[in-house]
Amino acid sequence: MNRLSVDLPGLQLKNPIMPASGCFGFGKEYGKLYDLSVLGAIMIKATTLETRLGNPTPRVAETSSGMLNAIGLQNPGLEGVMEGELPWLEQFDVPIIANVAGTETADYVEVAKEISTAPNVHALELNISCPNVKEGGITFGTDPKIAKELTAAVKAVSKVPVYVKLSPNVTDIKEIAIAVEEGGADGITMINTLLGMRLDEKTGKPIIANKTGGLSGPAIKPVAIKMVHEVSQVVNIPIIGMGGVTNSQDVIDFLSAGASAVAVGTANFVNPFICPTIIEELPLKLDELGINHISELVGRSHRF
Amino acid sequence: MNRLSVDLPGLQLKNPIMPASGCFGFGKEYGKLYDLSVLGAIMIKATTLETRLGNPTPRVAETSSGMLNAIGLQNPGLEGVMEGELPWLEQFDVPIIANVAGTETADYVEVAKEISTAPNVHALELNISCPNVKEGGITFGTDPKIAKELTAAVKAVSKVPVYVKLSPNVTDIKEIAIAVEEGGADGITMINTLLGMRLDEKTGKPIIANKTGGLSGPAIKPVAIKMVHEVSQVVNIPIIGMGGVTNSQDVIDFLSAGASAVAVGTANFVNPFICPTIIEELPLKLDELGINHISELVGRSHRF
Amino acid sequence: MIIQDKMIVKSQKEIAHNIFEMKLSGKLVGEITSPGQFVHIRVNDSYEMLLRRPISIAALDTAANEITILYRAEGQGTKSLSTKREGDIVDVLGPLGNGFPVEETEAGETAFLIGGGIGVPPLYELSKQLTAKGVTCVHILGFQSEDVVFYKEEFNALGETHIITVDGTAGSQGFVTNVMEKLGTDFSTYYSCGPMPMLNAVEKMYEGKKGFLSFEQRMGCGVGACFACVCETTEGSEKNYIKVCSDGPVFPAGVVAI
Amino acid sequence: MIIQDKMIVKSQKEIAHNIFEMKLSGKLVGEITSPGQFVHIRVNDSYEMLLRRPISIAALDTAANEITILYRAEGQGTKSLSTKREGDIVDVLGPLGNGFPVEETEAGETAFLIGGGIGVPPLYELSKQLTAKGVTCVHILGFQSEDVVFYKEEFNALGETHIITVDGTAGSQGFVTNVMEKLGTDFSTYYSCGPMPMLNAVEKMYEGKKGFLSFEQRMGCGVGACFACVCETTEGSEKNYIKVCSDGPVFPAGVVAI
Ligand SMILES: Cc1cc2nc3c(=O)[nH]c(=O)nc-3n(C[C@H](O)[C@H](O)[C@H](O)COP(=O)(O)OP(=O)(O)OC[C@H]3O[C@@H](n4cnc5c(N)ncnc54)[C@H](O)[C@@H]3O)c2cc1C
Ligand SMILES: Cc1cc2nc3c(=O)[nH]c(=O)nc-3n(C[C@H](O)[C@H](O)[C@H](O)COP(=O)(O)OP(=O)(O)OC[C@H]3O[C@@H](n4cnc5c(N)ncnc54)[C@H](O)[C@@H]3O)c2cc1C
Ligand SMILES: Cc1cc2nc3c(=O)[nH]c(=O)nc-3n(C[C@H](O)[C@H](O)[C@H](O)COP(=O)(O)O)c2cc1C
Ligand SMILES: Cc1cc2nc3c(=O)[nH]c(=O)nc-3n(C[C@H](O)[C@H](O)[C@H](O)COP(=O)(O)O)c2cc1C
Ligand code: FES
Ligand code: FES
Repeated sequence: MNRLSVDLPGLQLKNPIMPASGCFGFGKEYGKLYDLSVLGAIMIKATTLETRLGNPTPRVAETSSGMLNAIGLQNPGLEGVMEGELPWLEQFDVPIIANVAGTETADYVEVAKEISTAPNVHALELNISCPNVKEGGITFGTDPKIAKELTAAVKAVSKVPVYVKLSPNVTDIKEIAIAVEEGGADGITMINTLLGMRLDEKTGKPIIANKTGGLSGPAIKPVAIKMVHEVSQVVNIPIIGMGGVTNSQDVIDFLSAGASAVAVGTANFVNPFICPTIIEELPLKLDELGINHISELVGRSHRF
Repeated sequence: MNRLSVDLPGLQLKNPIMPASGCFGFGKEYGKLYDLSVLGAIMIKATTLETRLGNPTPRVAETSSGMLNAIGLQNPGLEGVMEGELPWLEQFDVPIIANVAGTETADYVEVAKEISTAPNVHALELNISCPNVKEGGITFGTDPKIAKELTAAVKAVSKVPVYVKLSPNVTDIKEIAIAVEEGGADGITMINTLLGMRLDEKTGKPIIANKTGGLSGPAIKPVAIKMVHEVSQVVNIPIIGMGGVTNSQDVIDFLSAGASAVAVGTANFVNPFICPTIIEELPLKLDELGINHISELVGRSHRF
Repeated sequence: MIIQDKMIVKSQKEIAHNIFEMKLSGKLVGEITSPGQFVHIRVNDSYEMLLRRPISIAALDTAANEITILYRAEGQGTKSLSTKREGDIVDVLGPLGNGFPVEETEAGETAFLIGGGIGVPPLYELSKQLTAKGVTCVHILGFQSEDVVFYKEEFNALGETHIITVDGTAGSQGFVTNVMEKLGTDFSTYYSCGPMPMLNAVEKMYEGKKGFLSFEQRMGCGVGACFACVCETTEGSEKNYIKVCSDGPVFPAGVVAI
Repeated sequence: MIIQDKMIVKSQKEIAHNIFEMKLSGKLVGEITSPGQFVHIRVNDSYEMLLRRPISIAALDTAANEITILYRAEGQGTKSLSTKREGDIVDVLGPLGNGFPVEETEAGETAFLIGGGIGVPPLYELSKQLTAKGVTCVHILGFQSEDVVFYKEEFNALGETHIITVDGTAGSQGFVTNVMEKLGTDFSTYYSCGPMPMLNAVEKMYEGKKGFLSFEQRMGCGVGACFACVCETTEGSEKNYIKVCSDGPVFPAGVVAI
């Protein structure tokens, strides 16, 4: 028996660990450092219909136990990803979750329709929560009605299950979660980054050219845990949790909060081997907790 | 000339530094450690109409570069504060900002009416953003209409200027800020804590008895800076900024973002002398930046 | 007076499994007024671990201007503290709280000191001060197992000492209450520090006797300003909530609702 | 190959005001392929400072299994790095990026190496390798003022070295471009590293000459995965954006839009 296996819509995962979208490119760089087949899955960088050059630099800044980024969805566009990135990933025994972004419903639909036909794309992650682009992105993620409609539109064309990635920058994330479930989402991924800003000490101007950026890393973990805890109690679809995971204990925490699997973002920059390290450590953690299978942990923060 | 003096509605501050509400009790404890007259002002612990015992313990938990608290507005009630706390503070040459909380409009109004008559209370801070009580508190802070009405009701009875304390746990804080300005607020204080949770490593249950708590400390500073930056551009009333201030550079950052004065919360627990230390360091910071008066820094992140 | 002191590490050693003894020197030492007071320690300079850790003063050497603390390196913070070496500087706030009242036991009388696990440390300085004044101290110290027993010799040197472990690997097997049953109640005062269930059992078993218990609670400020560390009081007590950090950590038996 | 190495600090010293020279040993040394590559350093174990710091490899001693880095302790992270002592362990990711092409200059030819401030370090290993192969190196090194001038002797030992400071407290007064004007363009290749305005001026002044420039950009991953460190390219270049960390940090003159 594989103590770490997780079955989710479209995804038979060897283990619940996957790099988060935008923190792992399309796998090529980290693929030089270790065998990507050890991963549960890979969430690739957001793909838009056309090539995107993203925001001006500086695009990152450090904050206490966190970082800000405003990459702005730079990516080679649907065609570039279908032809230049996904085929290379086929050599690995790992399901791909394609992060889909756009500025209007039609974009999302077109990208989703196409990219869900790629043989190794086992699920989509609908990015309605990117804080770093002027149009689309986060606006889809703050209005429950729009979020629901977009989910339904994408569901209608996708050949694979659809997960929706939620933004924490809302008054009530439960409302959005329920809306996307009603829209037909097969799962939820959460959380995307919080909005933040850092100023240059001398000039007082924002360091990031885009002014605001998305806050990620350990600083946001308590916010993410709280949101996974509450959302997992109001929806019946599984959650892939993320936000500040840096070690195997953090993974246990997200599962306890109610996530079924966990994505690792910023921590890849701190330690490029963090995903395989966590995967190795997890069985030891299960031993310590006297637990057979990792799924037993899911939601224990609010069960019984 | 006092290079640090700040004039705000109701408040002639020697300097822009004041302890944040809930992190300084009613001054007695820190008053044993240093002369409270050095402070710009003091924001006292939330006062409610009746005595409150607050939440069960544990009430605090540590997170990466932050902490969670769920004190639950424990306080001796209006009478207790008027008789037992405020008179003692009169010995110091320091204006008091009274943090007012309640479960319904009538409570707020009654507390505001009374407490604003205390001779050393120079301003009220309307707490519509406490995340740690079941009723009232944060619900007033997430709906612009309710926030505006409450502000107006309190304004109508208060003998001193009214500042409204905003919650960061909203989709659009600008909306709330504009609403309280329309309601007659003389100023804004921001931000209160973000909602968060930490789980016990062994049991997987929330450490804090109240389950969720308010996240404060350096971890939230980028979120606070971003919000002060945006709110200061849409209202014409001054802002007292806070969230993660631990040193004099952080103060410069909040002023640059658009705050006119700055409150220090969690950092008092890390270093009980932090407020006087920052006050001493500020003139040196001004020298470094080649600036005469601290007010020149206000809003430089978005000016010219 | 409470001061914030940059204390110098005089020594640090692991005296049992994950149990460290650290000696610190600084002017804070001169401010200590009673055994059972504690210090609030910043474990390192990083803001990653923001909160201070409360640790009891286990021994006081005014002549050498030194205190000893005994702590278990368990979580992140105490583990970081355990990496400090001789000569390092530690940011310490203290002394905090009100300790055990030595004056409540007269010379010639007998006091029972009951400690559990990492609650044992403050009893050491207490016993030193009681015995110095002529009180006969009987120590009843409970631990999980042999590898985490500490200061057995030190307590032995001060008076009768009973060690009891949950797994029986050191001393007798069982809980402190097993020893207490055997020893009877022929004493004037008891003093206790340890986990809540132990304090509860001790208080029950010694009902009617004069006793003082030291409590733990998660803390923010450590000085009484944040209301993090409250305990509920028993009915009829004048306050509803008391603060462990500034009203305690030591309270007379019967005050705290346990 | 890029590896994550726990390197040992062999020495650390302040060689000019806030400028530190650190020698590190570890198996990463064996992976370095060209001067101008850099390493990505975790300045300490705390997550408070989450991001690694990119620092150029200033010298390589394969026999001793050592690299030298030269850095300015300016912000939080580099200040923390400067507190490391001999024997400490540092988490280093590298070698990263593509360095200066030594093969672009033939033995007997002359190369101009132009560095500004904290851009000077990678030129040192470059000069060592060029002179070893028989290239004549001329060094033009600009600094703010005398107190931050470093490695003057070391460069002198390798070839003609011109120091110029903004305030004239060391060498001549002015900018590297003042020296460049005087020296003319009688060289085969130029190599440069320094602040953007300097690179800009150098590229303009040497238009038409073969040159290689090393760029800086704020980084996330350091390995090409996060798209943080991009630079815009000049028109006509096949890519629109290139990554400093993995495509650079060294690019031929004319590629990056500055
Ligand atoms: C008055 C008092 C005296 C104490 N004396 C001693 C002593 O002499 N020796 C000793 O080993 N321990 C003592 N403790 C317990 C000690 O404070 C905790 O074990 C320690 O704070 C845990 O920190 P950590 O870094 O290991 O754990 P972490 O889990 O990293 O701590 C995270 C946060 O929770 C708090 N926390 C975790 N466990 C406890 C706890 N049991 N009690 C209070 N706060 C906790 C920490 O202070 C910190 O704020 C005392 C506690 C109190 C209240
Ligand atoms: C390829 C490359 C090679 C470099 N080589 C050297 C060298 O040999 N010696 C040297 O002293 N410096 C070098 N630098 C610059 C060095 O990386 C920064 O000075 C350093 O990262 C600043 O960190 P800090 O902790 O002092 O500042 P902080 O302000 O604490 O840094 C906060 C964040 O901003 C980033 N950052 C701040 N300034 C810069 C900058 N100028 N460039 C890139 N990132 C920055 C930091 O890496 C960190 O992520 C190099 C930069 C690059 C990109
Ligand atoms: C540099 C960077 C780029 C990101 N790009 C994307 C993206 O393209 N699409 C997306 O859905 N999320 C993106 N994210 C968000 C992460 O996937 C993740 O939700 C967030 O960073 C929280 O996790 P962490 O704290 O582990 O990083 C990005 C995050 C970072 C730091
Ligand atoms: C222990 C604690 C208690 C608090 N109590 C109150 C309160 O009673 N009223 C209030 O408006 N804010 C309260 N706050 C919020 C702070 O005033 C402040 O807005 C917040 O902590 C952010 O600032 P900081 O990061 O500097 O702590 C409390 C915060 C803490 C940590
Ligand atoms: S810890 Fe703050 S009141 Fe006790
Ligand atoms: S730093 Fe991540 S791509 Fe260059």
